Amino acid sequence: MHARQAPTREMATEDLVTWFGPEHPAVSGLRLQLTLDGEQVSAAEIELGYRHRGLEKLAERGWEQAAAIASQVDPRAPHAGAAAYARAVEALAKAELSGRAARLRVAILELERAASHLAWLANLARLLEARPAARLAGHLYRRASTALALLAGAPGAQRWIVPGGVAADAPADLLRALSGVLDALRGALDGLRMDRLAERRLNGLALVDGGRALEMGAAGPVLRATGVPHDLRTSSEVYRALGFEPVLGSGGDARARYSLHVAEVGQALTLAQRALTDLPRGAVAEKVPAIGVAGLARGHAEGPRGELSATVLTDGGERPLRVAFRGPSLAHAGLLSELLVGSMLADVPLAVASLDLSMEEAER
Amino acid sequence: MSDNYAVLATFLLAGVALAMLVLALARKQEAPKAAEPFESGSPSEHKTWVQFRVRYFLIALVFVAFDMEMVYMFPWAVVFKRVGLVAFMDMFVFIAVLAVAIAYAWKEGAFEWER
Amino acid sequence: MVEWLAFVLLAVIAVGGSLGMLLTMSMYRAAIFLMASFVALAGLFILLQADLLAAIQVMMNVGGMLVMLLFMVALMMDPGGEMMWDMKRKMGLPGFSALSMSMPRSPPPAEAARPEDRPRTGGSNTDWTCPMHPEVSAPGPGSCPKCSMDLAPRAALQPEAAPAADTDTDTYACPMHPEVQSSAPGQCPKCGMNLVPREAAQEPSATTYTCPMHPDVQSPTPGKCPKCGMDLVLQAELQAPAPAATTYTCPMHPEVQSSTPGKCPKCSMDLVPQEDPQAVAGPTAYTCPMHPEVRSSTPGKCPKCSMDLVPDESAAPMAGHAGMQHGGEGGMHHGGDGAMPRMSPAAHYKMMVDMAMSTALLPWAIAIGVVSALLLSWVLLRATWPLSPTGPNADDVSVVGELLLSRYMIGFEGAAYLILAGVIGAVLLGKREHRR
Amino acid sequence: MDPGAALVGLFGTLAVLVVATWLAAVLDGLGRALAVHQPVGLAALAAAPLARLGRLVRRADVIPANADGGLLWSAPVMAVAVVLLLAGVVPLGPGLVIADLNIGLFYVIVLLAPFVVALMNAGWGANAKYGVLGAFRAAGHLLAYEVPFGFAAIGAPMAAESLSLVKIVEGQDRLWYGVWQPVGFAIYLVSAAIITYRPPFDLPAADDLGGGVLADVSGPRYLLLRGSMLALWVLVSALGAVLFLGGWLGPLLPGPVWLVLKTAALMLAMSWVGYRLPRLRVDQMLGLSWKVLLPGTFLHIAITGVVILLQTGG
Repeated sequence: MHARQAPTREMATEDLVTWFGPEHPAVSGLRLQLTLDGEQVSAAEIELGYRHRGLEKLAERGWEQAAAIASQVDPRAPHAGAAAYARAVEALAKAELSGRAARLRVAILELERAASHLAWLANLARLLEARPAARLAGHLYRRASTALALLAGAPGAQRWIVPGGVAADAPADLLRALSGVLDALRGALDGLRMDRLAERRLNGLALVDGGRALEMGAAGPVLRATGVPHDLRTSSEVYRALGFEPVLGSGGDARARYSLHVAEVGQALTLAQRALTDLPRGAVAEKVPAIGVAGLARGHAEGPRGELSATVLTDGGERPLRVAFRGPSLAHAGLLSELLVGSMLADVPLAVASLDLSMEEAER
Repeated sequence: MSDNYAVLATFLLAGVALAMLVLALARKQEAPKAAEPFESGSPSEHKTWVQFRVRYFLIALVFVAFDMEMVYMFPWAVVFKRVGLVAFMDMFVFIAVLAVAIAYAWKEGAFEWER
Repeated sequence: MVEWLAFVLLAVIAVGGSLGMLLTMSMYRAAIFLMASFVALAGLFILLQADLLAAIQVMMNVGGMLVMLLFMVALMMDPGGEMMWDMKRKMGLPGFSALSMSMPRSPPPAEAARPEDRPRTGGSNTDWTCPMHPEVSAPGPGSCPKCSMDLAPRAALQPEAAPAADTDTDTYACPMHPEVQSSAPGQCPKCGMNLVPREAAQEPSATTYTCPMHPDVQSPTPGKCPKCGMDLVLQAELQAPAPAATTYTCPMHPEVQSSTPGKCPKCSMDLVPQEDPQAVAGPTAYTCPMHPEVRSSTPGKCPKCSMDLVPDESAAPMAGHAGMQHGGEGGMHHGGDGAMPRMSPAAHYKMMVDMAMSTALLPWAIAIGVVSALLLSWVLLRATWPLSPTGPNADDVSVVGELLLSRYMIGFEGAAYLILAGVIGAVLLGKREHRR
Repeated sequence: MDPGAALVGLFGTLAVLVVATWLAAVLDGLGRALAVHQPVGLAALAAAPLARLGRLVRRADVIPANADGGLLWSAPVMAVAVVLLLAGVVPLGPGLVIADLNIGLFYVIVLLAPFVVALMNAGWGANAKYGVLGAFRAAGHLLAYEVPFGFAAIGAPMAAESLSLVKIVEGQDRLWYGVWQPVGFAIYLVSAAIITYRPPFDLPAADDLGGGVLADVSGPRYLLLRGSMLALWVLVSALGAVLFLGGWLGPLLPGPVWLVLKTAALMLAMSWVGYRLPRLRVDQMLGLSWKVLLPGTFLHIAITGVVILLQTGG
């Protein structure tokens, strides 16, 4: 009855352009400029610069600083950064790890991965308003963090992986704590599973095509959820000895990422448990001096969000000439501008969260 | 009956007065910076009151039709028991026609979100 | 007594609602006013003891108006009325603000201006005033004692129309009715506005008319815009020729003058060309009527809203208007011959109505006005006034129900078919509308 | 009714509404705690809304720059007025009703729509991106709830032969309508959750809009809007108890107590279920309403009609 007022020509409406982030309850650390046609996103631009700390420049002040800064590259995965840096220095000095130290590193990296994934699950479930699952994941995250703290100390003081090995041996009660977490996880798997309504929200959300993901330099769970078997750990002998097989998802959407994360939490905890049982004897660390060797070396670690690498260039002096870090988050953020087009505004926080961006790591 | 409405009118006036009183007594914000609308922490730059594309366009149209229908339903419901079968058959036809309307709108994708 | 009070209150709301709808700048407000008006009519129904009818009235109209609101927001330009309001303020049109949206608050005040920042312009143009409170007058910049807004030069708030050249003028025309032409100054026979001189170059044969809001609308004859219903205006008035630039000035600091292009020493903005103050007065910079921050030295389109840029004198020293016989506050109230002349009440009203949302809502406003008037007079002329409960508490609903199922069954069933037809029509129309 | 009684009724209603709003906040927290299996003490739950009230009262009322002040102002006024107008028709007990209208149920349905307009005004008037987006979502709510809500409620007047809420309660003295109209009851509860902005239908004030229509509302203005949303939840739940659970009817205890218990039970159920479900998108909500609830109400009316016919005929 009111439609008579409508002109018979096409309906020309205006787009609503809005900022989304950096201070948004759902998206923090990056700013999106969303162009909304109705409630549907028709263009998304990413703006960075809210988490830049100039870490790489700071790392040039000395080896001690560089080692400390390596564990600050991704604040949510300090040990992965430290491991990448340690491997770079070890490659410079051509040092070998003892079997015990290698196994201990596996344990801490896997425990860190489990904790990070659980935090991701809790966050995504919270955004989905799947409150029981969010609470469960949060609870498990706290338990995993406690176990992590047993090994490496309180968060913020986590310099445990050092060039040449690890800073201290694993405490005796770590294994018990770990199996406790694992048991709790087994009991909670049902609760972590998404109900049908939540699954419908995640289905097809932030769909990443495998080929495109490779092209853009994606890594970690984002890439593996598309079915691409890319995992640094497959090339590691220690991991192979522990029976590691990468978990793969299919579909590449947020739902695939969710189930991949759930599976990887279990896998990570099991790997950590295996790594800590029957530890080979030996020293946990050797002294690996960074001063006196010149050259360029690179070290990698598979962090919770994907491959983290550290590149060290030195002339053998008291401070590195250049330390560079690289992680997958920048590539993942780059995917966003394609992923968000066509999705509803209500799905934007979910889509952003499902990529598990660490803007600290992306901007360094 | 008008007694009832006189009381309700008192309620209406009281509600308006109460809300206005609370607003009048409220402490006013003086810092102009605080008056910037929330837009994720950035100053708002783009036009807000745009010609927004209302995507539930079709549903809105169908809604008006059904809103009208409700007007018929309530008097019918009140006398339903008294009139009996005739009223039932009457409403049956009524609802059947409406169901056709719903089915048609559904089939034509009026309830699907436009992509 | 109570009934009389209720009656007066409801009548005022009903009539005020339709008046508000007619005169508001905001599409959204217009719909809310419409709703208020209908709800007040429903109140009148209750006074007439027809509460079912009143409830139906409220339901249909709140729902229907809300849907109409959605459509208006989707279909009509400037649904919030910001642009219109801004235009009204720039033109210095007084009145009716209560029915329109409240004034936009200014952005947070910048640091207080130092005395040396005052433009060294003479005459009464140093009169600074508050955009909100025109009665505030100050000799220099500062903030308003009433609302703390930054004061602005009064002349900048009430810009004169583009003054035509002081020579070469041999025709005079009405600013609102370009078809009115005269060889001598005088008043427009249509709206009573003072005629303004027009350049000889703009012969009537060469003119085109365009809509101030829709520059793509072009017409060889005056009339209404097919898109928004506003009166078309001479395109030449919107697009004045670019002047020959001789000096450069800063858009922010008019006291900065330079003979060469460069940067402003105060704010490092690029200087913009400006005509010599002693030369013939003319447009010196172009600005968007909607976005005053948009400035250009040449005519063109606004990058923000694609409107045609209009000449803006506020950047130029006002004292330099050699063509003006009265250098003082021109504008609406004390208009000089060269400036935009004083508007007659009729012209003023016409402009208000043109700028308001009424063009879209006029049928609704008229309909509701007529209905209110009929209803009000019927209530007033009723024999049983003042109203008192009559007879037993009749159950209106069941009476309606009985009627529906007995005498008006055809209406009942017919309504269903009507709704079916409505749905089909809506879907067909909607599909056609929405396919882009 | 003489003016004195009307005033007593007004202030009584206001007092009851304030207490009920506080109780609604407590029940909201309780349902949430139950849904997420979070152990919370009742005392803490009861104190939280009061603490929040204290904070909101002290906070300044911020009006966004460039806002349409008139619309912003109208939002809380309309919301509070609607709540009071609705509170006036809910029958608390036999003879304990302020205004027993013979179009009672229809009156309630009609008055719910202005509440939607109030929220829309709050969002649009703020002239902020998220507020405007929230306003359009609020408009979607009207399109989603009104038709199923009205059709679900229609079973009661069919059986009671009146729209008067008092007569509807009295018609349930043998059997609650909710018992033999389960479809209508269920649809009523879902659409009641939509109109009262309960999770999972709290779209206009959703997180992804940073609070949506309430994002730029603060202090006492927020208190009025949020409080009337909670009060509306109480009233619509109470209406559900009146329509489907026999209102004040019940053994032993006095009538009003029964109504309060039934209302609280409905609210707790709505809160508990709502917090377990993920928030719907506007398109999902509208799809649910028009594809599931509306056909469901057709079924409900047909079944109710047949049952009534069999009852009166046999």
